[in-house]
Amino acid sequence: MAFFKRFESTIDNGIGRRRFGYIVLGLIILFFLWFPNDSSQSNYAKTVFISGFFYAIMASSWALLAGIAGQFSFGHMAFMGIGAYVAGLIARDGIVFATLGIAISPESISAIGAIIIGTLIAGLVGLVIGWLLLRLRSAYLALFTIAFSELFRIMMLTEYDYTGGSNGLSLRPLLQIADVDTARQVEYYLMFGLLIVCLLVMHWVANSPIGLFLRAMREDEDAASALGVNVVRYKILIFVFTSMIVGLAGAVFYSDVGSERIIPEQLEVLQMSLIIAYAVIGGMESLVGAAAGAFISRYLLEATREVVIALPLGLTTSDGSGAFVWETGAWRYALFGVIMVFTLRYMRNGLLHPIITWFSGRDLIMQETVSKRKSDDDYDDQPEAGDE
Amino acid sequence: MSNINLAVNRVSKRFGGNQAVDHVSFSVTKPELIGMIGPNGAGKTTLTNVMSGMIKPTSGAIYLNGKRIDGHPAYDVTRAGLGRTFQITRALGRMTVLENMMVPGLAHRPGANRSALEERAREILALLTIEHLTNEYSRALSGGQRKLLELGRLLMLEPSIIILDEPFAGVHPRLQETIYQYIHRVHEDGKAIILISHDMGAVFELSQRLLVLHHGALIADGAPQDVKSDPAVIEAYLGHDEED
Amino acid sequence: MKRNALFISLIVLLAMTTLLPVSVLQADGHCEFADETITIGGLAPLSAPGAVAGGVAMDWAFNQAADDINADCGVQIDGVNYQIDVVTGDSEGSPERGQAVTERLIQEDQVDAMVGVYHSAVGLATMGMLEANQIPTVFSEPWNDNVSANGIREFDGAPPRFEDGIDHIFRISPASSMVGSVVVDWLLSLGVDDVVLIVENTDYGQPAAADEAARFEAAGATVSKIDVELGTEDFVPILSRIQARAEAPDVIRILVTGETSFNLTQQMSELGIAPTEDTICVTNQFAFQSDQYWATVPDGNYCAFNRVGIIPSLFSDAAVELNAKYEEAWGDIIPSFAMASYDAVYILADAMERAGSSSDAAAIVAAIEATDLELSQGRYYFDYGAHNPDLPEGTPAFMWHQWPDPIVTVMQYYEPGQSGLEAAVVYPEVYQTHGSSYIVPGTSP
Amino acid sequence: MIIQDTLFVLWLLAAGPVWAAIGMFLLPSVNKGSADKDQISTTTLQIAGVISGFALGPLGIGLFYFEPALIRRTTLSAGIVLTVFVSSQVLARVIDPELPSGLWLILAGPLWAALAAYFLPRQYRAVEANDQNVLTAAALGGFAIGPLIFGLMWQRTPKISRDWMIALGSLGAWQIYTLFAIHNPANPCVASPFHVTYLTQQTANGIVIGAIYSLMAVGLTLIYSVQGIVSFAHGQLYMVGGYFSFYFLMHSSNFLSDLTGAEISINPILGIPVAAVIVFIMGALFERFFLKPMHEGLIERVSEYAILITFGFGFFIEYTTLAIAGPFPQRTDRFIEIRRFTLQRAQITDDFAFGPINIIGDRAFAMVVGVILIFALLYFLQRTWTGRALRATSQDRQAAAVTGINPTNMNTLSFGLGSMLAAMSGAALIPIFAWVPWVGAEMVGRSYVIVVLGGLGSVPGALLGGIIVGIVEALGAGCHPDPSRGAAYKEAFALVIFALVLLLKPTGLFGREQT
Repeated sequence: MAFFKRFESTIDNGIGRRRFGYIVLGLIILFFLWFPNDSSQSNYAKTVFISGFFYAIMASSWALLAGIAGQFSFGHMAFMGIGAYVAGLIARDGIVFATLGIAISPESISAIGAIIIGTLIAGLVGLVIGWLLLRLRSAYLALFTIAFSELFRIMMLTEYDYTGGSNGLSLRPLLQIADVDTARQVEYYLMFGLLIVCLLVMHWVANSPIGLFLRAMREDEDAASALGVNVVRYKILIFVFTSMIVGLAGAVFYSDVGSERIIPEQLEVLQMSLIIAYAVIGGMESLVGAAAGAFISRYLLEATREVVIALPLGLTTSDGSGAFVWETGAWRYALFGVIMVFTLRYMRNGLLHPIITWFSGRDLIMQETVSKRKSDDDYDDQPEAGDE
Repeated sequence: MSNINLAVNRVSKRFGGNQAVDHVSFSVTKPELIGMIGPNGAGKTTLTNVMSGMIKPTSGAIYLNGKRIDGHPAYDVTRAGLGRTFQITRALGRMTVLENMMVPGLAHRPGANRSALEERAREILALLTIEHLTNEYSRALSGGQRKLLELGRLLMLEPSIIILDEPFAGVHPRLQETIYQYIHRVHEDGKAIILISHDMGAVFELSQRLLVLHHGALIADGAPQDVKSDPAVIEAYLGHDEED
Repeated sequence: MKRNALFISLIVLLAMTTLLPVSVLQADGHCEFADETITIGGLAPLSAPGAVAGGVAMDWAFNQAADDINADCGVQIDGVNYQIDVVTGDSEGSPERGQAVTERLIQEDQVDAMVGVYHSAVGLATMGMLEANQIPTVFSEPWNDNVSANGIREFDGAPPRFEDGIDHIFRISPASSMVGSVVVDWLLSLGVDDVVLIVENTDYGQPAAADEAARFEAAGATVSKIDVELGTEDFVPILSRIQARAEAPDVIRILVTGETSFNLTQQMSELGIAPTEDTICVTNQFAFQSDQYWATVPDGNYCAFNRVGIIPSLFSDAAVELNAKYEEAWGDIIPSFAMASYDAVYILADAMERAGSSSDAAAIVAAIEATDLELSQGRYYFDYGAHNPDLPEGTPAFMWHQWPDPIVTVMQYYEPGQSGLEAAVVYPEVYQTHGSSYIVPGTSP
Repeated sequence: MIIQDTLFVLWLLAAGPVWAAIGMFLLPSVNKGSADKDQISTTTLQIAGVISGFALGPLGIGLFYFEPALIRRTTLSAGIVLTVFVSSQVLARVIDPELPSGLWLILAGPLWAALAAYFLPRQYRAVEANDQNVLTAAALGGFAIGPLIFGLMWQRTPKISRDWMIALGSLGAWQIYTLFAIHNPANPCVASPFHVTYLTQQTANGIVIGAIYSLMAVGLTLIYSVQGIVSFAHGQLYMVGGYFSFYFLMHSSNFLSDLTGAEISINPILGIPVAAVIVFIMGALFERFFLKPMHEGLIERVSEYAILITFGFGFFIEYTTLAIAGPFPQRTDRFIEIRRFTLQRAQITDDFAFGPINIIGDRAFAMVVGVILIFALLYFLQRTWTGRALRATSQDRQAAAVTGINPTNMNTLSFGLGSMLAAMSGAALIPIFAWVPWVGAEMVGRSYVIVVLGGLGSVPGALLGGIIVGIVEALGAGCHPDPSRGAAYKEAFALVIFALVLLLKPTGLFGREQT
């Protein structure tokens, strides 16, 4: 109790808490760095973490695009797919511009080269799509991006002569390490590093003037424009930027780092909806929150495949064991839907938001200002309702 | 700001069958305090929207300091030196008051030193008597405080012409006083102000020149006393149920 | 308020993380079991986008086999009874997930052997890992030729598995070339020369269509291929296109799975395109599940379909018993891949008994190669493997570690609502049940 | 059982001369009361009544009845379609296949479309001309006649009316069709002299399925018109409507069979009201608990919240259904015991024959059900107090509230009704398609296309949009140059239209201008 009291007093100011928050964050990063060295962990656990990192990148970049910039896109998976497919096609077929007389043989393109080109093309498509989307808002934008990603998926599936169809497309392996354990170790650090780098870059963008402008546009595009924010430039910019991030993540992940081939099923609306659900549950407006949401949600979806309900002591089930085993099947997705709906309704900023807010000390500042405002509360005019 | 040159040339805007703005022409060439009045639906807000680049005119042209601005996006217009507020305030709700101030600050001067800008923002907030709300989310502000915040944001832009759309509507009298002071101060800084308001008293008290819109057309443009006695204006106001 | 929200979210998160999976073993009455169990990994699509209906049937079959083996005192090795336990992992139909889950089964569940998979893409993607970890595996449903051919032939950059000594992977489902050849031979024997193939856009449909088209064209028939996307509901436009041809095609062959194929078949018969006197309707093994088939294709009488696996008239007692259990559980006839999945577990258990070990992969592989076992689908054996490594000239590479005898037949309904068990076998002639190699619509055999 | 030539009899009943007469007298009378500025002359109305009644019977008359503005456009489009079709056919037989496509790419085509779309609006602004619709017209015109339109619009900067766009658009369509006819002579859409039967068949396919699609889309558009949100749970509500019907029919027929000892089957049409009631309640409850706070100002960023919350709702419904009903395909009995309606082949001249045309019986029935329900809804919206209140709310919430309408109840009602329409189309389609828990995904994608095409918030727009999408899909799959890929791209055709509409005219055919 005494310890708790002392603890509470040290964290009772914003700076202390923030410091404490950095320590916790550091510990989490240290845990991830140490994790693959734990000899008791199997390669499978690392594989799960690797795909967790991948989805964390997807969810956090979607949070940047939708939560911070307010561009409600369902095309995120498609951009990921563009990165991966372009990288794969280029490494397989090379680049040929017959009319310009350019022909680069596939052998002369390294895996890294293919990934870079894939990333650039994803950014380029992001540029075009971002430009097309300038006139569209909210529901229209969501619908258009759904159409775009469905078209892309159908094309990848139908033009199987080029894309491999539902057999998927193998990318050139990024790493050539024979030993499975070492390879997994390296893949783990590679993907984790990519996640950290992406988070840092996105964090930097979100906290730069650009992030400020994006949030202003999210709140009210017309008002932001009237305040001199070049809404066209930043809207396109954020599409290009997030497309490149997910294009890169896709190209790397499918270059035999997390998976050895990309299949069109990965681009289905369901997969996209899972990303959105991760981000919503973790917190749409926080990059770290969305990343953690993806990581935790995936873990939970995995862990709740089978739910064991232990019976009180002395009771047994008909087969003599002390617990019921419930194969959750589709129920766990149904539950996931419920969590998503309730999160949206009652904890708009995600389940992790209170924790993040607490560490940031933001609520203390709020309390102060609220009390200040109350003190000179002699105005009878009421806050206006939503500006929407 | 010494050079002010706004020219509105036969600007029209149609919505479907409704002629919202009908060949309006006027110009502003010196730091004047201009009132714009007209009955409800006279096209005041539409004209403001057209001038500030929020909507494109159907025809006509607008020049600001020699540069064609009609049809240009709002941010271009803003950067060319024309700032505006909104009739229904548009505070950026889930951003703090300081962040609200920083948006135009950084947009206007991309390379500026952030802390210097913040300093300036705090000064302006102090001037507007809302410095105690600096770290508050602007959605939590009262209507009047939001009006003040909008005015503050304009100062960060340093525009040469300011359009104030109903700055007094629904504002507590004490804050109205602050807004009065603000208008005088800005005007003394050498900026032109176009003031749109239903509050005839305020408009007549403040303005040096009046523009009267009726059914989208500009029916009078002159000194308040002259306009008051203009038969067309009287007709416009008396011939219809005047609101407010 | 804020603090409450914080605690609530913490509690929710904590409560959710504590629901960790724990596996539960069943104790049984009449046999003495050793403490250790033999764990076999299963791989099946149990959630979307995989073919869930197929996956749950396979999962059921794995567990049923384990239960039946355990009821018979499990696997006897050196006089000790070991319980057998199948842990099924969800591949979700995706190669990436399939790989990850396989790795989990190998490393965390420490499986001694594997059974599965439904989707060929998953099978192909997991082969390298199974091989690297030396897990004896019996695949019971992937059809892609390369699943077995890769044992001795390079595929998609992967070297032959047999190259470094032992190939651990076996298959008891047919290679798609084996299926295609039976249907094509049947149709050619009926004299068709104008064929329409309607093919799903997947790793099942496309290779199967390519194979069948090549066979038809080699015999001089004209083939037109129509791709469809899985999940399409309305086929009327494309069927009208077929109907607008000057001559009705001789046969429409449907290489589409699941509810998509049911929609297609039903609309085809509603429009009067096939089956008719001019046009033969040939759909696929899914039609054998007659309850589902008639529920969704009420007009599908006289459609023929290829049946993989033992024909009902040859059902052994074991097969009849298994089918009864399946019908009790799912209310429909057992699909062949569930039978094969059931048998796959038995093959592994038998091999372990003969090898005298549940962990010596080399011995188990040798024992599987020497399998000679009568199960629900018939007698299992493998012609080519380390015991007989040289395939004679003309034998296709996919015969490697491949059960050569999956019975592939063509069956045909001739009464509406008929049970799949009673449908007529029309081809090959040795299995014919009604003395006719095609029942013309409107007649009965 | 196949009833020969019932289609002909059916047509006589559902359309044909009787309805033409009805249309001739009915249409002019209904327009009298409307305050439409573009008054349409009685003669035009009579002609429209005759043609629409003759061709589409009550469907056509109803459409014009509720949306008289359509008459001019429809007549114009019909004329254009015929001209395009005939002239392309003629040209295709005259012109050397190698020549035109290269020439077309130089003289017109996408390059000119892009150039014109970029430069012309700037030119219009530079000369202070009225630049309404210029972007669209420039793109269409550049595509169709390249430098010609470029020069004309650059020099003269004419005011662009709707007729301009229709003319330019149809010119482009004509060129594409002609090129298509020249390059793909074996295609059933162009092969054999005026391959009318095939095109009629495909158009009929499109209309039948399109009218069914409309029913679902109408629900979506209704919700949008009142609440301003797009329901992303619509596909799942459609799916679950089918399942409610299925389980109701199964259990009640089992119950009755047990009771009487005889095998009793119930017509699936009875499942429609059951599904409607259950899903109406579901939708209304969801609205009360999760959407109502949105209108009370408790939620920020309303439109995003609406997308996500309905999306989560749909996610929940889909997986709950999967857990309960399982992944196995289901289907109910059919509506009518007629497999298909056939219009027999008629030899008109020695080398020209018409028919046969086939329409699947149950589908035709479902179409009739769908159309009846849509018109019932239109009647409800236009002629009953509650319906008018709904419309009033959709037009102006504040004004509606002042006149004593409770907008909160109207929101709940609209979401309930919209969900109900989805469920009804589900219940109307489960006798036609094999039903699985993920069946909503494809259908709802199409509904989005339809409502955007028709204009979000417009009920007649959804009806027309559904039919257009149905026809486009049918003709797309039926005429795609590569017969093997046509069906695989079926869904894609609608998506392309969707993208084009969103980019060129986001308000769709009947949508309200956003201000």
